[in-house]
Amino acid sequence: METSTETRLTPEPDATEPLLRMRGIVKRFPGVRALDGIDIEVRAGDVHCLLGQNGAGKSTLIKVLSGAHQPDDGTIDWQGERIRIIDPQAALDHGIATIYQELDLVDGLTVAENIYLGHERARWGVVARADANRSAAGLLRRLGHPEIAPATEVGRLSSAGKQIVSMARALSHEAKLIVMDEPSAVLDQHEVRRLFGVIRELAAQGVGIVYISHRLEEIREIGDRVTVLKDGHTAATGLAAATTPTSEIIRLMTGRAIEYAFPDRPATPPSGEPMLAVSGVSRPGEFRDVTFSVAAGEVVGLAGLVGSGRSEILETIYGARRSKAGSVTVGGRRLRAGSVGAAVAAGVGLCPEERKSQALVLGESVGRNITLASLTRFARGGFVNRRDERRAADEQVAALDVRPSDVERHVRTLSGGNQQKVVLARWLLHDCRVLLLDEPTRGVDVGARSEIYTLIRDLAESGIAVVVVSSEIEEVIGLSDRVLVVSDGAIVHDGPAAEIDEHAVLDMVMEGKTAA
Amino acid sequence: TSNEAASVQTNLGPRAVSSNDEPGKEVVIGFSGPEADHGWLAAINSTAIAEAKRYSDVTLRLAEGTNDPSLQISHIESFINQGVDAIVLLPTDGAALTEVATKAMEAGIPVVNVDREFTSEFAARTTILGDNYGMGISAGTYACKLVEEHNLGPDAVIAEIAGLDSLPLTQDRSDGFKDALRECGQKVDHRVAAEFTVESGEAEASNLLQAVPKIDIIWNHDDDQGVGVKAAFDNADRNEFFFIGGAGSANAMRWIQDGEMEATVLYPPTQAADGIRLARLLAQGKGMSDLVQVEVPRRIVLNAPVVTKENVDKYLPLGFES
Amino acid sequence: MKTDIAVASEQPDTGRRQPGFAALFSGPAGRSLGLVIALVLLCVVGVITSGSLFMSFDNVMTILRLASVIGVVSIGMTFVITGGGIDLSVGAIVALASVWASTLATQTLATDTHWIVMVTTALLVGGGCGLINGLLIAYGRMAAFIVTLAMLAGARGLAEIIAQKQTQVVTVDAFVDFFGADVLGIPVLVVIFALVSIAGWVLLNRTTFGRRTLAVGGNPEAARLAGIKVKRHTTLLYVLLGLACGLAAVMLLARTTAGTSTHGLLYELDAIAAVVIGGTLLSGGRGTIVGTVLGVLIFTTLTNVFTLNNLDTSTQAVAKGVIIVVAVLLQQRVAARNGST
Amino acid sequence: MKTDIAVASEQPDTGRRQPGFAALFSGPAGRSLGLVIALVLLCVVGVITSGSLFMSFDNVMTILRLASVIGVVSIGMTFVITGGGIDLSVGAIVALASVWASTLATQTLATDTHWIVMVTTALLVGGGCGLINGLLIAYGRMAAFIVTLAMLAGARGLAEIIAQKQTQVVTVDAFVDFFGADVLGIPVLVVIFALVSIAGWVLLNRTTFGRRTLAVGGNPEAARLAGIKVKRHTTLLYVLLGLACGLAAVMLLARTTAGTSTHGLLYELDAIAAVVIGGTLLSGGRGTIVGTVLGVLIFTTLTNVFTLNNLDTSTQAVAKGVIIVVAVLLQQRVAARNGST
Ligand SMILES: Nc1ncnc2c1ncn2[C@@H]1O[C@H](COP(=O)(O)OP(=O)(O)OP(=O)(O)O)[C@@H](O)[C@H]1O
Ligand SMILES: Nc1ncnc2c1ncn2[C@@H]1O[C@H](COP(=O)(O)OP(=O)(O)OP(=O)(O)O)[C@@H](O)[C@H]1O
Ligand SMILES: [Mg+2]
Ligand SMILES: [Mg+2]
Repeated sequence: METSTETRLTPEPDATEPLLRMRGIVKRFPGVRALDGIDIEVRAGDVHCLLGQNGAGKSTLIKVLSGAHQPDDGTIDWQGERIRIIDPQAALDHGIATIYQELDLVDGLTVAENIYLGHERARWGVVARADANRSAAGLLRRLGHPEIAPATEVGRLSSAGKQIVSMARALSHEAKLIVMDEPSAVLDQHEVRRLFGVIRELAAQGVGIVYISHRLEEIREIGDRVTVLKDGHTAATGLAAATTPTSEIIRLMTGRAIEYAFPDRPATPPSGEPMLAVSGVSRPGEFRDVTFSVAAGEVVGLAGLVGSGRSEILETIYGARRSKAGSVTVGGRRLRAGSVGAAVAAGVGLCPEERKSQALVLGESVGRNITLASLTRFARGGFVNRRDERRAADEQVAALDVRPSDVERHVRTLSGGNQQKVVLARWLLHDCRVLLLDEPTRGVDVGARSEIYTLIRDLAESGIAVVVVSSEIEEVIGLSDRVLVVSDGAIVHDGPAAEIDEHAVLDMVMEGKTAA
Repeated sequence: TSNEAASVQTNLGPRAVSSNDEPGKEVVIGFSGPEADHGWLAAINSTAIAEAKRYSDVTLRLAEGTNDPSLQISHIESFINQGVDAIVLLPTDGAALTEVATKAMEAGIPVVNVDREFTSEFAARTTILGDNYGMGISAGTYACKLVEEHNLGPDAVIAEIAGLDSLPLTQDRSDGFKDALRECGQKVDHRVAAEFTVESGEAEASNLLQAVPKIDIIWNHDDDQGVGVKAAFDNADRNEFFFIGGAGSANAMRWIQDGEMEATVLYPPTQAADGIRLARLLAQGKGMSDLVQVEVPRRIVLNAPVVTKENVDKYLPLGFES
Repeated sequence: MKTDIAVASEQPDTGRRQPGFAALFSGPAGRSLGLVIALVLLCVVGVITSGSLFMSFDNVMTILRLASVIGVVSIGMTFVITGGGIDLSVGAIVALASVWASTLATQTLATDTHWIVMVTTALLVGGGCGLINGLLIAYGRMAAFIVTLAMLAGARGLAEIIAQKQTQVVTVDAFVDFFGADVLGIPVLVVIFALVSIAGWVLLNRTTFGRRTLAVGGNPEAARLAGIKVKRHTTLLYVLLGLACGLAAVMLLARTTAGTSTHGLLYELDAIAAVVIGGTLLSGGRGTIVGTVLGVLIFTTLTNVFTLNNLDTSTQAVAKGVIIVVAVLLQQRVAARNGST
Repeated sequence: MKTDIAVASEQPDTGRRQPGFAALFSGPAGRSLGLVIALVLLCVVGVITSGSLFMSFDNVMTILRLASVIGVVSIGMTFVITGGGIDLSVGAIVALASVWASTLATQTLATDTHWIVMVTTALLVGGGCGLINGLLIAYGRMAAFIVTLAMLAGARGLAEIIAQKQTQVVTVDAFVDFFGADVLGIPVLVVIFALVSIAGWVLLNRTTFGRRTLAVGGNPEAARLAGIKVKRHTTLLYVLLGLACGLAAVMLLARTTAGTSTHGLLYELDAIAAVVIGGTLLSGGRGTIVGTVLGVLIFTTLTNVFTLNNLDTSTQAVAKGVIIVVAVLLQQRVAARNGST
């Protein structure tokens, strides 16, 4: 195995022959036709964007390409040759590397071991650890993250850190085609910039890229060509990313025109007694002296870089982490520190950051996941009234447009974006007084996204205090009445959203970064 | 009935008192037996301990009871390391313990084998055998007698509830039973194996009663599991057969007195106590005072008499509370 | 274990229940259809080889009575395993409870007052052991395997000390009479088993407690963040199992008319085997009472058929191994065809 | 079990290893520091209560020789558990291998040729059983618990049939002489245990096989997507454990000079207990050979100290239960302080 960390330059293939051509790909799951004849062509050196609503079949398509799923029908041509990809190893052997939507790392292994998992740097079966660590460090440096030590256990990294490691792993394969399934979902703007730098560099070397994202502005920035999937069909393919109007893309995806805008803020900002008051809350090493309050009916946004401690702040307010100092009061009553039960009883809900590990019981049905936090509401004397429960779950599924709209289905089989909606639905059902939303639109498509925005605004108007964390600064500003900027574990700004813009926020977070 | 902390010791009645009982040289005796997980083995242990306590000159070292030969070997090894004066050993498996017993003998420590024979002559100084095969023979012979007395004919239905089937001693008992039955033209028509526990006795007997609608004679290897076996009989309201037990627990003897059991074949749990006594004599270089010869004999085989209503009063003091 | 999950996830989840005929079996019955088939096959073998003997009312009652004790324990075990735990100490707890409830002191008190004293004692001992297990596991953050292994050693040792390794015969006639009796021809023990099964089914499938058990076993972190008191709930699960063990001890006392430290030997393996064969996931998050009951019945019927056929114990063991594998494979194939994994 | 994971995740990771002195123990030794302390405490108790007897070379060798057989099995078990599996059939496989390798036919062949025939037979039988386990679990998609439970019944039954429930004495002197010998005063069995431990450590911590085992146990889906042949790897793990059982059978044959179907009784519990106490996660994904070896040594030393002190068996059982809990709590606290969970 070569020790070079550089991706090998592939000889420019015949210009007319695409790197990859998939034709008529069909993939059925019991009860669903996830892919119903997809066609796509990817050229070497191109950044090919794959768009589609939640559940359109994007992840399924790339899993067929990576050998994780076997297609029921259709052909794959790779560099002009008809191939069958029987398992993930076969895909890697061909030079197709994949960054999956759901983080696919082994927590118990180190960063370097994860990067080289399956193609370890070894002699006679004995791993060359120093060598692997050195190469891993090189890859991480190239991705702009020299601070991630190759010998760290991956379980200790934040989601963003894990995403970086996943990317380093894809790079380590010296692939000719790299598939990225929503890599930017857990990254902040700053990180996305760096990612784009790497993508451009790869494309310049002739590597083909398949890029999936729900953030349309990214497509325009990085993409060369666009393929739009809708309900398992190819709605359009080969569109020029630069010139196709956004409205056209949205129409192709959703079949309707969507006003991609934030709902109006109330003319007079809500005020009065704070519903949620956080004062002097600290956790050494994570954040310090966090003080803010949210009035009933107010939406407060937390902006900041990945790793700035926003998730920890929310989890501490919620009692999932015990604060070492300070107090949290809801409706004037102080919450017992470190007790989720007390927070939930007081009407606080948390929509956590990592849906798979923190929020969903994957083996259970959509309906049961939605009602999990509100079970007592449907129970009399400990017995669950299943009709009421079912009706409530159905209502939420309809309201959030979860697809398929079947509450009996296992959450495991839903697409990523639809899983996110299930998490949201749980807390919408819970009659909260305070709602803490950590990245509520992560992986959610444009259509549903604007619905969620409207929902959040509606909830606020019904008298709920909402706190939103998002890595998209535009979203924080657009959605909130008030914006808090978190930098390195401290709140550095607290002001009305109308009086601040994206650049100002970006400056503040970066300043904190450089100052620290 | 058995809740009083009964020890066989107090029940043993008059015992031989000889000059050998005079305190002699201080000796340390190591004792290792199988896991005392049921009454008979518990009685083996308690009688041995009680016997050792009778002598001011004996210090007893007791190893954890186990059914794992490997672990028992290490117990004997530590006895050798400690330099005890004699070892009383009831092996989980005679063959498996032969090697280490030989090692002890070679180290000059006399080994008294109790109940389960070694495969080498050189592994034990003295062997006290409870004679499992003989126990089967006694039970079989008694069954033959019943067949004849009650005119059960050649088609008499005879069932056997064995103990833990993977142990060689169970095989020995079954072989003896089979061989004795053959003498009178009978055979075991149905056989199940319990695990020496009350619970397994009940379960196996329950199933057995279903399998055979009418039984003439049942031999149950072990009176410990007999409590469960008896419960199964009572549960199913079945008593058309002669019920013969094994080992001779106090419970069984009381049943015999009350006419709820025909007989039981004695397998005294006092062997280890005898072993302790002999080990003490060996370590002190004494002989057995009732024998003319000056040394302890190499081999003692205990009798396996049948206890019936006629003679139960004589044996009741020997019955161990299980 | 994780491997199973991994392998399972390769075959796509069907996700949705099919309509029509198949829907009939897509509920708990469907998931257990393979087991029902296995049990029926076993009965057919029983009838063929032993004729009317096997199908006689007495024999069926014998099977059920033997199934009842381990059955009650297995139902308790279903909850613990569904909640993501494991308990190796059930047999030892049964032994300790049986011994404690049949000491001379307890029996004397029971004779003077009422046999309910013995039942209460057994339940308290069982529940107490379960509480210790639960507290150490949930609040002491220790691995369930280790804690209950320690309890296995400790409880059986204590039982031996209390009973002095002797069999304590139950002399409280009212107790034996009550539990040894029949109700409309059905033994009381079997009635208890049936009641516990129904109660277990309702508790797991129809109450908030059951729902929370599934959530705690399926994703404890998510359950915690959804406001469920995971530690308290986990503790309760072990207490529940402890109580089941106490009840089993009472039933065993009645069945064998004796309390001893050798009661309940290897129940841990038998109970876990019945639960897992039944279809409850050993990694937690999915549990089925119907499956557990079927699992218990399969094992007991197997032994019964073997005995009726006078099979040698070694052959029994080999046959048992093969039959377990076949039953589970069957169960899997049928389940896959029915579209529920 | 899941619960443990959940609870653990409530205390935030300390994230970064501490510099200086503590770093010394943050490697494998650190994770096992609590166990080392427990073992040392145990030895101190041994010395105080039994003086020089305990520390004598002979006594130490006795402990090690006893530890060696179950130790070899436990090291194999560490791999299976780290890989997300479990094996209940180890004891039965040891019994079957010991019986098969000591049949008259095998011994006659061995006498005519070389004792290596017996070793090969034991390894083949062990490996074969492991292969069956592995294939059924990985390719048959069955729960490891069930498959190996079936193997437990089957293998022991087969062993009984082959040996006809008799003890087969080893008469091949060369075999007994070789394995019963000493190397520089150290018994060959202990040497084998040491070699297997070292080989196991290297295999788990320094080879691709070991890394993949961790991955397969920690996140089988991720391992599959990384191109690892999860099924083949899982199968290999069980074969490896089967081979370890075969080797253990050879050692047991040498130690007891006999093959019987009762060899290896309850090894499954002992081995799993040693592995889990050692710090390997029962849910897979983290394994430590050093911990396993310490776990085995703690259990055997415990027994030895008990024996030297003439403790009654029931009291031993209770004490054992308490000591297990205390040792693990100690281990946990020390690990938490050292910043490695
Ligand atoms: N293992 C599975 N079993 C059953 N159905 C599945 C499975 N995986 C995916 N599906 C279904 O296939 C369809 C396509 O899912 P896919 O994950 O490809 O969507 P996606 O386009 O990636 O959506 P998102 O943007 O939300 O990630 C969905 O309806 C989903 O429910
Ligand atoms: N389990 C953990 N152990 C140690 N450190 C952690 C752990 N989880 C997070 N951290 C650290 O805490 C800090 C903040 O974490 P986190 O990434 O969740 O912040 P955030 O502002 O919510 O960012 P994000 O946009 O990813 O949600 C980071 O330095 C991260 O590395
Ligand atoms: Mg997707
Ligand atoms: Mg966060």
